Formats: sequence, C-alpha cells, structure tokens
Amino acid sequence: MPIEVVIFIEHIINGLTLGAFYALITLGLSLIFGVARLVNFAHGDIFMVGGYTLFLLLNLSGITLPYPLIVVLVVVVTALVGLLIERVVIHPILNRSWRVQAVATLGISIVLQNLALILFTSDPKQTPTIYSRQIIEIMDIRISVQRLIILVAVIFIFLALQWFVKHTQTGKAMRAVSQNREMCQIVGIDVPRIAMITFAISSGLAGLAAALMSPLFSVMPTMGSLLTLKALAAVILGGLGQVNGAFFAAFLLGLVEALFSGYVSYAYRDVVSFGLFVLILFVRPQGLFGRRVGL
Amino acid sequence: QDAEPIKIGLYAPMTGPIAFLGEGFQYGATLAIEDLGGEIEGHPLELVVVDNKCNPTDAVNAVRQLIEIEQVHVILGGGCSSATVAAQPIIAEGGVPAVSATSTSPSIYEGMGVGGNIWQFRVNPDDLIMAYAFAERIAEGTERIALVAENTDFGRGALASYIPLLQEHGVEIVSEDYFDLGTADYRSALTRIRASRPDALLVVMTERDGSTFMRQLREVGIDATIYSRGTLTSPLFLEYTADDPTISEGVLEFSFWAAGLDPEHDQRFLERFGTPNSPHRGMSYYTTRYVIAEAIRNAILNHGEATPETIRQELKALSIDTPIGHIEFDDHNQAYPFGTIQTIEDGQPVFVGTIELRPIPRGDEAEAEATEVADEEAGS
Amino acid sequence: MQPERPPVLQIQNLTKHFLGVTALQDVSFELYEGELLSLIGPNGSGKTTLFNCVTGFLKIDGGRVLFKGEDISNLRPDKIALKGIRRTFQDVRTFPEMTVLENMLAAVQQHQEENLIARMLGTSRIHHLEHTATERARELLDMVGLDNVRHLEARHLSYGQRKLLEFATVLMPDPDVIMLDEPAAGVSGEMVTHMMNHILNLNRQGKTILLVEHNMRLVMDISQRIVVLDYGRKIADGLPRDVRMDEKVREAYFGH
Amino acid sequence: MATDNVILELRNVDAGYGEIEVLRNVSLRVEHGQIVTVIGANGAGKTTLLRTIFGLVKPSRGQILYEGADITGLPTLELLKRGIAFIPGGRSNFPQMTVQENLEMGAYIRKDKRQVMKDIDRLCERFEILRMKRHTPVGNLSGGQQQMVEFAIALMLKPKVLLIDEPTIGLAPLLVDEVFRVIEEINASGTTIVLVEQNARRALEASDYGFVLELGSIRYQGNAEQLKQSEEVYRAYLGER
Amino acid sequence: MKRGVQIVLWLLVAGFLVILPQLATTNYLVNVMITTVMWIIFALSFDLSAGHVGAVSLGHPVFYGVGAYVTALVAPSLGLDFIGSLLLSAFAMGLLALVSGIAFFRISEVSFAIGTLGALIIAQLLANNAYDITGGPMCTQNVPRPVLHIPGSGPVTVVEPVHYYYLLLPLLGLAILIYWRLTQSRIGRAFAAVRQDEVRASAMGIYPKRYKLLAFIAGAAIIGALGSFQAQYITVVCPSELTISYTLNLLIIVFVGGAGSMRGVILGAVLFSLLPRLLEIVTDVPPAWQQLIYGLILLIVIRFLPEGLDSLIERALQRLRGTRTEAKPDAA
Ligand SMILES: Nc1ncnc2c1ncn2[C@@H]1O[C@H](COP(=O)(O)OP(=O)(O)OP(=O)(O)O)[C@@H](O)[C@H]1O
Ligand SMILES: Nc1ncnc2c1ncn2[C@@H]1O[C@H](COP(=O)(O)OP(=O)(O)OP(=O)(O)O)[C@@H](O)[C@H]1O
Ligand SMILES: [Mg+2]
Ligand SMILES: [Mg+2]
Repeated sequence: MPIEVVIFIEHIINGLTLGAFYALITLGLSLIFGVARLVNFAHGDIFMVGGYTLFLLLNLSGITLPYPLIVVLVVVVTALVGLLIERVVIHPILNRSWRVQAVATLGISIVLQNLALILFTSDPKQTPTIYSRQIIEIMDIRISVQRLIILVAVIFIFLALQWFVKHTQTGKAMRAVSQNREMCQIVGIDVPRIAMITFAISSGLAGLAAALMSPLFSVMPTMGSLLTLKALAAVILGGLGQVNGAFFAAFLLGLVEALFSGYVSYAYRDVVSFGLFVLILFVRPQGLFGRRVGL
Repeated sequence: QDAEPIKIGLYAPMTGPIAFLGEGFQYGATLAIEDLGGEIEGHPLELVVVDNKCNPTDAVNAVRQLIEIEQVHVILGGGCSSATVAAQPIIAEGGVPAVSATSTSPSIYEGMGVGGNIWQFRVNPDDLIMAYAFAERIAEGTERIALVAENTDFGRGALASYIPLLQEHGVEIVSEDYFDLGTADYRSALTRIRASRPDALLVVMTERDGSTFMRQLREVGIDATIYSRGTLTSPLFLEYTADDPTISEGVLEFSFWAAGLDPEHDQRFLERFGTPNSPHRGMSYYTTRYVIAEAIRNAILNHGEATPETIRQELKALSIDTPIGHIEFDDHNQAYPFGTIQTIEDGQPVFVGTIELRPIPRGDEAEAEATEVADEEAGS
Repeated sequence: MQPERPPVLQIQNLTKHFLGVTALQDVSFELYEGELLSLIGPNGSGKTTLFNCVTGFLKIDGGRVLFKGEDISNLRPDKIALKGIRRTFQDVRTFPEMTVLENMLAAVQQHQEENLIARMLGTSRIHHLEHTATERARELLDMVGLDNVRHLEARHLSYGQRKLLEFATVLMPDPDVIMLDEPAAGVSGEMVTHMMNHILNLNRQGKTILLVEHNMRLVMDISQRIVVLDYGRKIADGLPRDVRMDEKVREAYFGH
Repeated sequence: MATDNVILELRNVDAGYGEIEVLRNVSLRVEHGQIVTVIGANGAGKTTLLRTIFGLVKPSRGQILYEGADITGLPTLELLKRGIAFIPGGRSNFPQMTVQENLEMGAYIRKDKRQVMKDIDRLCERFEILRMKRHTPVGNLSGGQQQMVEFAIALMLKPKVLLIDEPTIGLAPLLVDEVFRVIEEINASGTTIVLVEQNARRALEASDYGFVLELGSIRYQGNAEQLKQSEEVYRAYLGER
Repeated sequence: MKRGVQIVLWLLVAGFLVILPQLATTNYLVNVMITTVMWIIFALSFDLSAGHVGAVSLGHPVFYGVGAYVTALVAPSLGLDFIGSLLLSAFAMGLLALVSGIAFFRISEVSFAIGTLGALIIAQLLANNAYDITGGPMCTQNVPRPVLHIPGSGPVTVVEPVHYYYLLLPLLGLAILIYWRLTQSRIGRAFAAVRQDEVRASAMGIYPKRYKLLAFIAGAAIIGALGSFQAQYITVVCPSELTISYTLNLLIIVFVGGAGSMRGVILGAVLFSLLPRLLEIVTDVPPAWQQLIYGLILLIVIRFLPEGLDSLIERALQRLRGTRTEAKPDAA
C-alpha cells in the first residue's frame, strides 16, 4: 500500500477511536439531558472520579484484580457517585429552571475537582493495563489493543442503550420524564426514581469511559474539564436529547479533529471542532438530528 | 529564638490546570527551609504561599498581598510568564527582591537589572541561553527535525529560541506542533510526524503531558532520536512511566537541572514527599536553599538585618558554588548555572555531563526597546 | 352582506401543509371592518393553523393574507401584532412569573411617543403613559373578575383564570382586529355570558373580531357570519342560521 | 346515603399551595358507582379538589378516606395502585411521543402488556382521531385532538375511581357527545366518576349527584335533579336561558 | 417623595465609594477595591442578559478579553488615550455582540449557552496560538498606561492604584445606570416577557431578538470598556483573560447573589471579591480548600435560597418594614 493510503487509514482509525472516546462521554451526558433536561457540567468530573477509582483499584496493595473486574468495579463506583450526587444536589432542585441546575452542576464540578486536588495532588497518575502496551501491527498500521477494546465497547454500549431506551419499561419512562413530569406522576411513573437511574447509568458510562481510556492517558483532577465541553458540543450538535444524534456527532467531532490535526495543524484543532459546532448551529439551530414539535 | 522571623513569599499557580507547578515550588521551598533547620542566624524562616492562578489579575493581587499584607522579605516564583510579567511593575514599585527559579521566557531578561527592574532576579538560564548552547549539538547528525512543544510560555518560548538557531545550522524543520496542556490524544499529530520521517524530535514538555505524549509516540512507532528540552528524564517522569521505563529510553535531555546532579538530595526529596524530584521542584529547592537563604544570611551578617533592600544588595553581590553550578548575577540580574545533559539507559537516568552556559549576544533592537520601556517605568 | 364596508383582513387561497398533513387547502374569505365572524369546524380542521398563518407564527405554503389591502403574508409575528392584529392562544399562554397586572402591562409595548432614549431616561411623559396603562389594565381585569388577584403571579392562576387573563390582555392595546381562539373554553357559565357581552360591545364599537369557538351558544348568538372548515377546506360561509341548517356542516360538525 | 356504600370521602379538608389557601373545610362523599359532578366558577378550587384527592396537593387539615381507609398524604403512585386515576385538563400528555406511545404510557403501571395493546386497538377503533393520528407525535395535534388523547390515556387504566377535570375543553360538539357517552359507559361498567365540568348542564344530566364549589367551600350539594332546579345554581352556572 | 429618598440613598452610596480608598492603608486594599468594582461591573453586565432576557451567555468573558486585546493591540497604533481606548473597546465589543448575537440568537437557550461557551474557547485558543499577533502565552506586554492631560500641569501618567480606582468609578456609575434603566418599567417588562415566553411576546408586538440584542450589546460594550481598563491597569494582556474560569466566577456571583436583581448581583460580587481575601488573610486556608468552599457555598445557596442571598435581604427588609409587601410592587 502506498504510504499516503496507510497514513490516511491511520488517521481515520485515530478519528474513530477519538470519536469512540467522545461518544462514551457524550452518551451519558445526552441521556441526562434527554431525561432531566439537565446540562451536567460535572459529567467530565465524574469521568475523573472514574479515573482515580481505576488508579486506586490498580494499585490496591497486595491484590491484583483482573482488568475486566476492575472495569466493572469502576463503573459501579462512578454509578454510585452519580447516585449520591443526584440524591444530595440534583434531586431537591429537580423542578427548578435548567439554568439553576446547570449552575449547581458547576458547583459539583468545582467541588469534585478540588477534592481530587486535595486528595491526590495535581500529579498525574498512571493507570496502564496489559492491553495499553500491546500493539497490533497490520500493514504498517499500529494500534494498541486498548483502543480496539474501546471501539468495540462503544458500539456494544450504544446498541445496548438503544435497546434499553426503546424496549424496556424504564427506558420508555425515561423518555416520558423528559417530556412532561407532572403527567408522569399521573400515570404512575416514579420520576425521582427514573432520575436516579438515569444519573446512575450516565455516571456509570462516564466511569466506563474512564476505565477504558485512562490507561492510554493519565489521570488528573482537570482531566474532564475540556472533555465535558466537547461532549456538550456533541450533545447539541446531535440535537438536544437525541441520544443517537449525539452519538454520531461525537464520532463526527472525533474524525474532524483527527483529520484536521493529522493534515493541517494540531494547535487549531479545537478551534476547528468548536468552530464547526458553532457553524452547524447557525445553519441548523435544532442540531443535526433535532426535530421540533409544536409551535 | 525571639529574633524576628523572615518571610519568604511564594506566588505560583496553586489551583487550576497547572497547579502542579505551584505544588512543586512549594515542595522545593519547604524542603529547603527544613534543610536549613527552619532558621537563618537565629531568625525563623516562614514560607507564605499565595495562588496566582497563572493569570495577570491574580498575580498582581498575589504579589501585592505578599508585599503589603504579609510584608515578606523576598519573593520566589511566578511560575507562569503571564503572572511573572504582570507582577513586574508591582515588584519594582514594592521594592522587594523577587527570584525566579524556572521561568525561561527571554522577554523577562530585558526588563531585569539594568533593564530597569532592579528587584527581579533569575537563577535559571532562559531559552535563548540554552538554545545557544544546545542547538549546535542537536544539529550534529540531524538533518530533519520535528518540533513538539506545550502550548505555553515554556514551550512557545523554547521553540522560538531554537528554531532560528537550528535553521542556522542547516537543520530542516519538518513540523512544528503545540499542544494545549492536558491534551489527551496526540495520535493524529504523531501519525503525521511519522509520515514526515524526521530523524530527530525536539520535545519541550513537562512531565505530565510528556509522559502521555511519549507513550503514544511509542505506540505509533516513531524511532527517531528524541531530544528533550523539558523534563523527559527526570525521576518524576520516570515515576509517571514506571510501568514501562523504556518509554524514554535514549532520550537526550538538555536542561539546567538533572537528577544526577545531586542524587542524595533526590533521594531525600522522594522520602520527604513521597513523590520524586523534578526540574521545577529541584530548582525551587536550590534557589531557596542556596540563593535566597545565602543572600539572607549575608544580609544579616553584613548589614545587621535582613530587609528587602539588604537582601537585594546581597543577591546582587552573591557568588556561590551550588550543586547546580556557580551562581552569580550579571548586570541583568541573570545567573548562569550549569547546562546539563542527561539520558535514560535501561530505564535509569544517566547523568551525561554539564555544559557551561554563558551570556549570549542579544538583539540590539530588543535591547533598546526594553530600555525605552524601562525608562518610562522608572520615570513615573 | 354589507358590501359597502371595506375588507380589513383578506385571506386568499391560504394553503398550509405539515409533513403529510394538509392543514389548510385554498381557504379564502374576507373579514369586513366591524364584522364579527366565527370560524368553526371539527377538531383538527385547521382553525388554529389559520390563526398561526395569519399572525405570522407559521410560514404560509400558498396564498396570501392582506391586512387593509397590504400583503402581510409571512411577516414577523411582532410586526403583524403592531399593525393592530392581536390574538389569543388556544393553549393559554401567559407570562408565568409576572403578576396578572404586569401581564396586562406587557401587552402594550409600543407607544408612538416613546423612543429608546426617552425610555432610558424615564421622562415624565413615560410615567404618565404608564399610569394610564395601569388604569386601563385594572378596568379590563375588573371586567373579567381578576382585579382582586392582580398581584398574583400568573402561574398561580387556575386554567379558566388564565384564559380570562389572556382574553383581557389582547384588549389592552386596543387593536383593530381581535382574533380569539376558543376564549370561552374552560370559562364558567356566568363569565361566558359576560365575555359574550363584552365581545358584542367591542364589536359595536367597531372592532373587527374573528372568533374560533366550539361553544355553539356563544357562536350562534353573537356571530354575524360563520365560516366552516373541514379537513382544511372551507365548506360553508354564511349567516348563522343558514350554516346551522347546512347539510354538510351538520354532518361534519354538529351531528344529529 | 348509606355509609357502607361510600367509596370516597373527604372530611373537613383544607388545602392549598404554600401560603395560598384554596380549599376550606371541604367535606364530601361519593358513593360507589356514582357519577358525581363538581361545578363552580373559575378559580373556585375544582381542580385543586381533584388534585388533593389524587395526592398532588397535600391537605393541611382534614382526612381523605377511600374504601374506608385513610389515604391522606399517600403518594400518587400508591393511589394509582389502589385504583384511583386522574385526567388533568390542559396539555397533559407527552408531546414528543406518538398517540400510540402516549396510550402505552397511560397503562404504565399495568402488568398485562398484551391486553394493553388490545385496549389501544379498541380505543383507536372507537375514536377516529386516534386512529388517524396514531403514529403522529401528540405535540403536533390540534388542541381538541390532544384533549381527546388525554381522555383516552385515562381510559387505559380501568380504575375504580376516575377523577376527570374538564374533559370536553376544546372539543367539537360531536366529540362532546361522544365523551359523555364514554363516561356513562365506563360508569356503567362499575367505575365511580368524579367529574369537573364547565358544561354544567350536560354534566348534571349525566350524573347522579352534584356539588357546587364557591371560593373553596361547598356551597350546595344535592342530586343532579335538585341542583338543576335550583334558581341560583341555574343562573350562575347553567347560563341564563 | 419616594424618588427623593432614592436619590439621597444613591448619593450616599456614591459618596461612600469616593471616600472609600482614602481609608485604605495599602495599595493592596485599593487593588482589592478595584477588583471588587470590576466584578460588580462585570457581573451586572452579565446579568443583563442572563438574568433578564434569559440568555445565559457562558462565553461572556469573550467581550472582556477581546476588549482588553483591542486596547492592547489596536488602540496604541491609533494613538488613542485612556478614554479613547475605552470607547474603542466598548464600541468594538458592542459591534461584536451585534454580529454574534444575530447569529447566536437563532438558537435555543441551552444551545445558546453552550454555543457561546464554544466561542469563548475558540477565542482563547486563537489568542493562545496567534503567537505573532497576541504573543500567545507570552502575552501582549507593555500596554501603555493612561496619560491624563490636566490643564496647567502637563501630561500625567497614571500609576497609582488609587488613581485607577477613580478612573474606574465612572464606569461603575454608567454600568449601574444602564442596568437600572434597562431593567425598569417597560423595557424591563419586555425583557421578562422575552425570557418567559418568546412566542407570546411576539404576539404582543415584542420582537424577542431586538430585546435580547439590546441586553447583549449593552452588556458587551460595558464589559469591553472594562477589559480595556484592565489592559491599561495591569499593562499585560494574556490569553488567560479569556478563560472559562471567569464564566464560573460570574455564575457564582450572579446565582449566589440573586439573578435578575441589581442588589443581589452587587452583593454577590462584593462577597465574591472579599471572601477569598478574608480566607487568605485571616485563616490561611490553602487555595484548593478555598475553591472547594466556594463550590459548597454555591451548592448550599442554590439549595436553600432559590432566589440567592438577595432573598435574605428582601426578607430582612420586609421584617423591618413590619409588613409583607403584597407580591411585587408595580414597576415604578
Ligand atoms: N406542527 C404540526 N405538525 C404536524 N401537523 C400539525 C401541526 N400542527 C397542526 N397539525 C395538524 O394540522 C391539522 C389542523 O390542526 P389545527 O390545530 O389547525 O386544528 P384546529 O382546527 O385548531 O382544531 P381544534 O378545534 O382541535 O383546536 C390537524 O390535523 C393537526 O394534527
Ligand atoms: N399552583 C398554584 N399555586 C398557587 N395557587 C394556585 C395554584 N393553582 C391554583 N391556585 C389558586 O387556587 C385557586 C383555585 O384554583 P383551581 O385551579 O382549583 O380552580 P378551578 O376551580 O379549577 O378553576 P378553573 O375553572 O378556572 O379551572 C385559584 O384562585 C388559584 O389562584
Ligand atoms: Mg385549535
Ligand atoms: Mg380547573
């Protein structure tokens, strides 16, 4: 294969893994927005909590747990953290305007980040796994097994989520909650419970992202900040509350970034991704996959 | 023991994305004070830390607080050049000596000492000084080089100094990339760099981002020689890559601090804080321990008391041999410690040697401009 | 009927489609000055859509709307409102966090005398305008029985109260054409009578009124003319008693 | 009124929203199998009364009894499970869901999913509007069409007691007839109905008993015939002619 | 009569502000006052669109940072003095707000918030990367200090913080005046109408975009001037003037103080500026803990005081008057 083609394929693969990463973060964020109309600025920080959980579990003195088990544990821990946050902070303000709720999540974000800073200092923590160093080489294209795991996991999670929202009672209730909370009460949907479940799933997804991604990067208090914003951009691009749309938008961002930084410039890649985001909004205010109902 | 305490003020980013810098400074200074027994000539030492959040507004506030409220005798830090630069007028106006330990921005040089601000000193060499010493070495045996740096004053400043010199030595620069702090994914850029087939890379990154970068560099499979004008061989870096110490195998690091300079100290650092030494941590230590403390001691001995003014005089007059080399400030209040070369062999840092750093010719134009500004400041 | 009166609102071949649904198809009729015309039709026949098209909230797919001879098709809603056409919404809209009185005052936005600078400076002229507006608001509120709750935020009102509030707000700026989308739905018996009388009164003062209502008592008693829609098409246009007897209308709308 | 036959009873209930007091000392009884109508001027507290029974507004005083048990302060979900359902007026649906999905949500607490689907089919056969718009998001329906969907949602539950708030708002005359017919039908199949309706004449015609609410208190009550005869009630709520 | 009381009150406040720096013993304190006043101006301008027309522009610091850059990069080459630079920045940012507002107000409120945040990130990245123009992370340095031409004594360069303080006060006055007039009576009601229901607002002849733009532009112009002041005060302009942490601070100020209320916003800004100074000086709380405390305060206020601290004042005032005012008084 000519080198240009190899490089191009590699850029595409980079874009896909980056997109997969964004997608994992975005799915949860989009879910929360979809159900609770909540812009969760703390989502990236829950991802960060997942990173530290992974770090702690990998470094448990004396015991070495198998990586899959650790992943599950990280997901469980972050889901619980999400639950806690929902109970303590979000639940009491569930009926307030989205602005107030968004600011509250910013508060959570500040608290979590500084808590991490106090507990772990700003030293980045490394969380390598056996897979992050295993590299597959096919026709000059090198990619670590960890990235392949992520790609597969994301697709699996996406399909599972689809099925969950479309076909389970709880999934349908989630959609209902997003549209009319009072009506939910009237038909017997337990809104607080659904909100809790949503938060748990969403946080668990952030935890999953952390458990899968951190081995490639490193764990530090601010690791989630810019990520939240990118994921929010994807959520909006996809059409607010459209989980599928957000998923594809995340991949779109990943690909655009990878190709732009691969062929043009790295420094301006975020300019391009956020610029694209803003531009698309001007052309399609409701997002790529958004629909409008009523007046 | 009832002698008046002497206060050393530290202003650095303590929160936000580069809190690690401020933390490192605090570690270094704390250990230095402990090594001094917490006192100088009977005067207890006190470290006062304020957060400059790495931005001008908070820096001004922080320095004013140190000078006017805390009434410190001497100031350490800056950390970010945006903070250091903004603090300059306040330091000049407040009349308290300030010592920079790691800021490598050449622009600060112009304003110091005869440049107008007699209160600002700098222990570490700046990027131009180092580029002069190192560029030639890199050029030996390198035809095509890819440049990679953090998108900060540190990274930008270093490359800005190296680029013209490398070009002068006939090295072709195949790419130039700047990465924002905390970047997670470098693969796309690395893929492109690999495609451009450089025979060397110059990497200007601190440990944090550097470790992630190097991991992905290995993943992509770039096998060019790696020069580092950052910190890719420090014990801290090695800790970040402890799972695979070969990640930075063979990296050639040019700096003004190296782990091998003072192995016993590195060990003590690790024991004290549970985290290894690194350039900014070490530089903070040496600056406090040898430069600041020494000036304070001399001030007490020679003038009877340590005041900002006497400390400044003693800084100016300082001439001392330290583990990082001989420290003496020139007319721009700039010192010239060792240039160091270090590499990693079998996952262990190996101290290769030192290079003498010396004053370099600076653009007359820049010089004149600086004096102009300084005049303006002095005149007001 | 009274051809000497000039048409105020002319709806010509109005057509509107939604994805796969034809909400309006070639609907034409005129509204003469001082006329009280009712628009009726089964649910989903396109009445509200017609309102939305006339007042600029929906883009028209075909045909046009003239107001006093001027083409106002697809003009911005606020511009149409300022020309003197005011409407209510079927699904009651109020400003939930404003008090009832503030809701009323918000309805008068533009006084010719006002400009931005004057407003910023709060000249005494402006204070005077504000004062008269408040008085008028209280009169209207009294008429719909809401004066005693004028300091309550609108979100605390009952459904019928909000309906009444919305009715009162469209009257605030004294518009030329008043378009009411089911004003009596959810309004209790005595109040409907009240409302009916008030509408008649306005009409006698020369206001042109377009009324959508399913309350046949109201419609038959006060309308001068009735237009009937069915599946987006006009199926009848005439005097109340004629429309009532019309076979097509009976089948589509009244039953029995 | 035979006590043993009473299914729902309010005893001296006060209720309101925060500092705003709406219901004052309301006592009423509904017998099993009745249709009971509540009428009153706008803002009298009719909706509040239904919401209080359904647990959406907590009474500050008094008791609510259902099938002899005290249900004051019980959560809505519990009441639903015990067989009380509520159709609130005004845009109470899921606008982005289709008619079909809205009806499914109406049966959210039912376990017999197969029967639910059959019930939906039946409703769609019965009401042309539902059939026509079955797969359209409800937010895109006309006002009256939405009202119809909301009415149908409540029919999905098959409750023992059904509280209905102004089901005919915005409906064309033909559909008003139809709705009253359905109300009578489900009543005939054993459901007790508490109806709030501005179309008082029609409502009283269909019901056994009526209450008139004025400023949050019960002003008159009696069987439907009596109320229709009452001069005052007639003038205020049934129109002058 | 009520008007008279108000005027007297305002005069008292103004007098207090003028005398205040004379009580300060150190430049540090004067600097704290300057920062406080700057936050008040910043937050009032932000609240104009966030609290009143409901357009929460998370990218608002763009106008501050770019305003500062305009003064640092453009004003000197035009030979503008202090006031000239201020006006230039204000005008430029007003214009930017107009252009970006026309584009951004096409999108719904949540998207608007995130979209403007995206714009802020773009602006910061550009400032950081356009090394040749802005100096990137090395900052634009040596911004000229204000030079005042006092008749009879030749030009005087302003260096002393106290003098900067007095240069800043008029801007505060202007900000308060604009805020006050825009949020009162008819315009204020239109703002509220737009915030609460755009569709209904249009049906009443209120063009939502016009009022959103009005609030947005007015706020941007004030902030632009503020950025210009900052540039001339600190004499360095860095990409960190475009940081998202300004947004965070604004949100804390506005929501802790009380969105949509001038008194609340001012209170929030004062607390926000003074609290950290107190924490620093009195108790020596490490910075990370300080941030943690802000986060917690924010959460607690949101949870227990829905209308912000302002509701506490409101309640206290009511108790003082001995009566509960019946809902809101008619707009005066
Ligand atoms: N946004 C929309 N998207 C798709 N279809 C719509 C939309 N709005 C209205 N429709 C359809 O257009 C038709 C006309 O609706 P419209 O609201 O005008 O009816 P209406 O005559 O006002 O009925 P009602 O008496 O029930 O209020 C209906 O079939 C409705 O379902
Ligand atoms: N959410 C609320 N908060 C505060 N007060 C309310 C609220 N809802 C209703 N009220 C007040 O309670 C009183 C009764 O309201 P309710 O909705 O029960 O009246 P209603 O009899 O149903 O009237 P309508 O016929 O108009 O529907 C009204 O005066 C109203 O102002
Ligand atoms: Mg309609
Ligand atoms: Mg009601």
